[in-house]
Amino acid sequence: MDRFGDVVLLLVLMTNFAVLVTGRLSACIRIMTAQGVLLAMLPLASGARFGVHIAVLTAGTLAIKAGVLPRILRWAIREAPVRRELAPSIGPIGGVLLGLAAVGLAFGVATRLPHAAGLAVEGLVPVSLASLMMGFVVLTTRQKALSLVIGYLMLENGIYVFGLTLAGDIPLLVELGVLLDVFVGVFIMGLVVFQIQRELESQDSRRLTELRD
Amino acid sequence: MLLLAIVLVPALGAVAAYLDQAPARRAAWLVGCAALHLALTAVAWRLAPAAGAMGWLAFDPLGGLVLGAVSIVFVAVACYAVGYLRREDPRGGRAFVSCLLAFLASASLVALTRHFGLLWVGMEATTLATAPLIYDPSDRHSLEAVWKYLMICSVGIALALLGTFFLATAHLTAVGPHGAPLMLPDLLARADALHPAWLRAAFVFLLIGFGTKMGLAPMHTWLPDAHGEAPSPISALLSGALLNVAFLAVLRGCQVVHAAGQDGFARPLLIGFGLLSMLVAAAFLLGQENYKRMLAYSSIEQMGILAVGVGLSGVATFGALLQMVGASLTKASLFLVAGNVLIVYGTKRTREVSGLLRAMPVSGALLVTGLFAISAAPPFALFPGELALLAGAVRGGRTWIAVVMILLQATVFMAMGAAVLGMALGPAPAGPRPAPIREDRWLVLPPLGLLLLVLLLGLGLPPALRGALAAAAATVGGGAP
Amino acid sequence: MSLILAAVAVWLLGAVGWALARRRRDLAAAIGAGAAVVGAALGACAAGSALSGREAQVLSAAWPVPFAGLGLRLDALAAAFLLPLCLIGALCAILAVPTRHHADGGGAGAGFAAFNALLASMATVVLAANLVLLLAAWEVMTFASYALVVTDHDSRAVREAGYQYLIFSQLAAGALLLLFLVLAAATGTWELAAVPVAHARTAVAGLFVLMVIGFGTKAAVVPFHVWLPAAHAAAPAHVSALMSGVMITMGFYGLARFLPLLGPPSPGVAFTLIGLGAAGALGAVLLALLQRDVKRVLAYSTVENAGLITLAMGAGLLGQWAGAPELAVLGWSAALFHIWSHSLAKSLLFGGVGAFAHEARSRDLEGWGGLLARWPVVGGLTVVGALAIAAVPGLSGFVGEWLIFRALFAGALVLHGVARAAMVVGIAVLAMTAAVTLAGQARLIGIGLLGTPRREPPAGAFRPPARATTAPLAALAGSCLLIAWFPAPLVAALAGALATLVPGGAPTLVVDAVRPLGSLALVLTGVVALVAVLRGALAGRGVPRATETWGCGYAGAPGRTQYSASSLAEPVRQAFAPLLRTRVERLGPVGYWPAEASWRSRTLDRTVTGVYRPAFGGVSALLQRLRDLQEPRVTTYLRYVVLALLVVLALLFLPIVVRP
Amino acid sequence: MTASAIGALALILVVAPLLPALAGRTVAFLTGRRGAPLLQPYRDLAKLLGKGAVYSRTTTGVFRLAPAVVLGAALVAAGLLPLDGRRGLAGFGGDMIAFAGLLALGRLLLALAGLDTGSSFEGMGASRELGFATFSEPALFLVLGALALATGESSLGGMLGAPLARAWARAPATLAMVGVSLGIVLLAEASRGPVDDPATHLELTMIHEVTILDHGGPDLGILLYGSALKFALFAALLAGTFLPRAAWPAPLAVAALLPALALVAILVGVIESAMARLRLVQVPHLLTGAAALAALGVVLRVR
Repeated sequence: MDRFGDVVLLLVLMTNFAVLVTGRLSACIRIMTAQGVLLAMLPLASGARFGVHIAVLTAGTLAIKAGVLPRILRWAIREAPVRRELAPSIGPIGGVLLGLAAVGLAFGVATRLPHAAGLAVEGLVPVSLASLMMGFVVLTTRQKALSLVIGYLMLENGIYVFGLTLAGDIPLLVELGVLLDVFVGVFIMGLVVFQIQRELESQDSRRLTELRD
Repeated sequence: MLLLAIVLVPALGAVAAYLDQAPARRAAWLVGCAALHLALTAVAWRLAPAAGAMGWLAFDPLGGLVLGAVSIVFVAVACYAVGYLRREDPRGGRAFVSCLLAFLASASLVALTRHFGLLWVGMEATTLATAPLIYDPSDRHSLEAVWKYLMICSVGIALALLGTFFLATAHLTAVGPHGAPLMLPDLLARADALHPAWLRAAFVFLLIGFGTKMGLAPMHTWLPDAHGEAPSPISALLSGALLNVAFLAVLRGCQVVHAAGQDGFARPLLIGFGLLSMLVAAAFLLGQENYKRMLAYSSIEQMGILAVGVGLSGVATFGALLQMVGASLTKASLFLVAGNVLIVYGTKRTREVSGLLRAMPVSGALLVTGLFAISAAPPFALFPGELALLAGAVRGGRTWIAVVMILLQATVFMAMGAAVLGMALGPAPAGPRPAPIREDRWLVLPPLGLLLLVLLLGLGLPPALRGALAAAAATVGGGAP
Repeated sequence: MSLILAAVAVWLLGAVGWALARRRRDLAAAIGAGAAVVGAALGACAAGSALSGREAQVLSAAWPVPFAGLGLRLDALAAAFLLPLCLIGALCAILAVPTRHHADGGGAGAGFAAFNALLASMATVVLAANLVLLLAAWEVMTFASYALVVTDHDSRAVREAGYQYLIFSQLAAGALLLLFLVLAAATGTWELAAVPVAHARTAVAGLFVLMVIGFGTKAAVVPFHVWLPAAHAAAPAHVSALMSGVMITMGFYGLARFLPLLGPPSPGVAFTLIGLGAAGALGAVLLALLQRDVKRVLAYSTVENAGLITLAMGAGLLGQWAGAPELAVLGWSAALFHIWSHSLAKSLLFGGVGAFAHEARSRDLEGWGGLLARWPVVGGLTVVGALAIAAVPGLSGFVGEWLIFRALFAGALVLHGVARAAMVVGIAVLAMTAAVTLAGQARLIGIGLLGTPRREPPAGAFRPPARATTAPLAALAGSCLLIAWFPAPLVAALAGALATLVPGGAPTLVVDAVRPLGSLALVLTGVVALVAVLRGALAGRGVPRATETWGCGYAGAPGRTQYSASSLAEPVRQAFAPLLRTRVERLGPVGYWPAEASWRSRTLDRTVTGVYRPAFGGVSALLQRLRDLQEPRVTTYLRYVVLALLVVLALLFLPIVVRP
Repeated sequence: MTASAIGALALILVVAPLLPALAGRTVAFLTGRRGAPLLQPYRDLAKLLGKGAVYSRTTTGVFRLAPAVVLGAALVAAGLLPLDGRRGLAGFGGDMIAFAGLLALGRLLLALAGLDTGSSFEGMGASRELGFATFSEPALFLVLGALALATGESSLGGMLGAPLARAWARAPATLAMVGVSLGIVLLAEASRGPVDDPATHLELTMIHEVTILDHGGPDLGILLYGSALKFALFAALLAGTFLPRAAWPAPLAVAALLPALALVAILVGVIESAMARLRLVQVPHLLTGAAALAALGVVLRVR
């Protein structure tokens, strides 16, 4: 199973890079859908004993991360005419470079960290840290409201991946609670993004800078 | 069972209030659930029940303090909301009351749970429950506020989730799969065995994550916007209850770290963040032109004080907890009064408000009293709190911290005093209504009650509360005076 | 003890009782004033008994607040401050009744509520044996007095004065807080220790600085006095009378109570006090001479007297350090006596001048003149107060000043080297201060009350004064004379307090020393009366003719051509010009047919322009720089979060990560 | 309360009016005039006391009270001074402070009376009186301080009594400076030239004269006598400093007062005729000089 798991993790990284390079929002959403599917596969790959727990987790992940969230995002920007990221503070190249740096750092740190006994997939920790950092890259460099939501999703997914290392030890209830929170969170974010679009007739979050002292 | 009820009553109330068609009855639902919640909390205080609900919930002094403060503040806000709903149509429409109750439910969950995972779930839930209350689709400013609130807090909370996972890893890596990880008792029991590196990492992420929610600089940026833009009862709830809940989450982390004998690295972090927050708050309070943002920054300062107090340990922690209780009540009442001012004057600009004492005597008097209460002046509850806090600093041989804090607080008092007294004093504004206007009881009594409570606590600390404070302080390495 | 408790209780009741009669202002005022007077009477009895009592009356009860305890201690020293508090408090309460000054929502009662609260808190300050209680009472005192200062908060000037007062008080309270924290940490108890604990030299210095800031601000010790002139000018007359007469003595009580806790007196402490006192006295009295606002004149004179008291305390400490009992006893008794005499005289003066200002609807000395003729009784009493403040023989002020001089002379004789030189310098400065004080009071009375009016008072002003105005002033004036005629008994009464301050000192020495002053005052009064009678007999023959003042043949516009207050002060101002840096704007006269000429001079307090403005400005500029960093973008804010995370992680983990 | 003290007091009270006249006579002689007869002041006093009183309508009781206070204070001050070189009639420890205080009281009432008339002339005079006192007062006290240090005493009786003779042997320099400084203070306090000009007829240049411009009849008489007495007191102080007579037999000590006072008066006259009147702004400088001199005397005794 390890190989399978590693492949999936590799694909997850790839999707993250894809988000970093592409500027078109709809494309980003599609990529996140793919990432959702991959994440749903991970519990199976994580080598934890298959059971109700894993099954429910897989199903829930698939439903929410690959199903609902992308819909919400698409709905949020349905009125947005311009769907390109405008003037990110660093271009795609810079994004990729930062991403690479993130990956390097993540693996560097992860290999030095002491690990729980019998961690199925070695890659889980570094990949999670990497996608966490890449999520931050998106969050701190993109300007459009929806891009930030996507960045948040990447971050969240990274943490989710790390959560899988403990798949057996975290009660199902908590896992589901986490999923639910993410769902509601993104739902409200979607609402707000939609409203931002209405109000500003653009996704540019730089326009939301009126509250200051 | 009782504990479960404390969480479920508001939750079910939220559902019921949403389903109830008649808008008139929603207020009833709100006040009813709030009162019931307060009653249950009181019972819990008396019985101090052991673990309930499969050991996921439990009542300990630390949680009890926060729960009590939250419950009291919520009752006040609920009563205020009755008068408030008569004037303004609520944000979030029919969901308004439900969101309020949902917030109460999640806050109670955070206060009572013993599982870090549930703790996290509850924290995130508070964010999500309050966001719609700040959010007013028609108002661009509130849109911006809620946007920043959501993004920054969600990111912060996400970090906290990672921290939680780290904590579990610290447990598994060192102890192996014995006992449930993330259950507070098990963690405390095996604290000394926890893997130090993971534990530290966990604490850092918890601190930054929940610290974001708590409003520690430099993660505080969302707070003034949200508190400034939210309707006054919500601001009161945010800074009277929500911040303390977040603080509790941080304290839980401290609890584990302390049990693991790892205070050595945690304390300086807390002190650093605390002092930084105080400094930032002082800087932004000076010349602050919006009185709601002013109150928000003063909340940041309060949170900084609490962090420093916990970081100092010893008596200081006791003081910090006492200050937490006092500050939550005082700040809530101040925000409610600010709401009254906003209703009458229709502006948030400090400069455009004057003559409160003449125009609306009760609210004006409350505002001035609140100013003195929040700046830890005797005979209010924050005074002994601050005294204990500073005494801890001096006894610990860190007089410089006491000096810095006193100076910063003096600066804060200068700023807030200039603003508040400028609003309160002076001739009554020449308006259509003759001064003094009659003030709605529902809008005046709640803040009055809160301030009275602060005063009473300052005049005499009930032994029960004092014991609880001492016990709670002890769990994070504090001591009683 | 029960008496004083009853007094405090009555005051507290008075502080809340007015609420019963919110609607009926007169009843509210009656309740408030009545409570103040009754409480004062009880307190006076308690103080009187304690003044003579050898050992302290102690009461301590538990107070369920961390560190705090309801510890009260009434010893001779406390009584020495409690007695004037009660006397003047009662009289000021009566003074407050006729001047319907309380215009705001709460009505007259609200003012009396704060007034009673102020009395109660001041009494508690004097009595407190627990540091927390003391601090709490101190703060309440500040807030109550603040409320009284901003009584007329419709005026912007009043609001600003009040704010300034509040800020300085809070800074001082911060110093006190720190002082108490350190003391408590050193002694391990929050009870007010009677015995000093050994501190390191640096610690002593730090604690002393904290004391001077904390107590000195309230006592108006230069350079912490800047709040006082504005606040006293802003407050209603009876309030400034109470604040200036009694509240500043609380600061001196603090110093007297806490300085011994520093351990054996050190020369540094003594010389610092002497220096601050001398410099403050001279500087303040010069400023008093140059003020136009009558109440600011009095306020600066208060600062001057605070300086004298500080100087006396310093001399006493120097004596204790040098082992010169005579100097020690003289110095401390001078301080105590001057506190008493100044309290009485200054509240009398504030009451009288305040009444005049209220009638004239103006505090501008240049607009006054000839008011004595309108209100002979009040005017006469005011003149008595002015003479007492001017410290001329025959009135109370002189005894205090004489004691200070006496102490300095004694010090000059017994001390050696620098200390002796310091004493002589003190003598010279004190002499100059006395002369300027004389000029200042002559200016206040001569320009303000004598001569002819420069501006006509508003119609309907100066109706016959209420008895509630004249009676308290008369009582104060009488006490000024009484103290001057019989100083020995008062000094004897203060012996107990003196013994607590100067252990092993012989108060009888002072009692004997001041006895001749009493007879001097009596003889002087007699001789003057004799000459007056003689003169009356001579001038009485035939009816005295009344004419114009001889004006060199020019008798037009007598009011406008009088000597003005500024011109009266001009010689002194010119002599001290480099010190005062007065801004003078003069216009004309030019040409053969000068159109118009004007001359305006303004002297600012150097401590404000030179110290406080720059300091506060600098701090706020610094914080402004921090504010400018704000860039309200969500991405920027998120960067802050990441930054914090990375910094902390780096701090914690770099050593761990690189470890294999 | 000795006979000699009473005698000396009586003597000085009697001869006080002579001193201004003597000084004036000296000036006249040195400027080649004959001048007024020595007894003229007594005639003037008699005349003034006989006159009726005239009062300005603006004046109040203060104006009428002032002469009594001025003279009364001067009389009591005279009682404190050890005129017979032994001890004052009512001397006590620290009486020198009272002495200064009494003179200050006189000054204050004089100024108030001047301001009471509401005339700018009197205001001017009062302003100058008060202003110059700001500098003469410290000088006087430094003189007293130097005397105290030189003699080790803190009462006039001691400073000018027996210890003074010993002090002259021990600290002549200090006492000499004290004497000179005291002389300058005398010129200012007794309002003589070069500080004031008693003979002028131009109000703008006067100090003491203009302050009492509006007084007439008995009031003026009393004030004139009071100022003469003040002059005499300072003269006695000066004489006492240079001429410690404690050791002399009492009658001689009292009798010696007369020539001593006369000498001082003549000296004052000489100075007045020798020196031009100072510009008013320069008076403080002169007095500061006096203070500095006395301070120097003190410094010599600091050890």
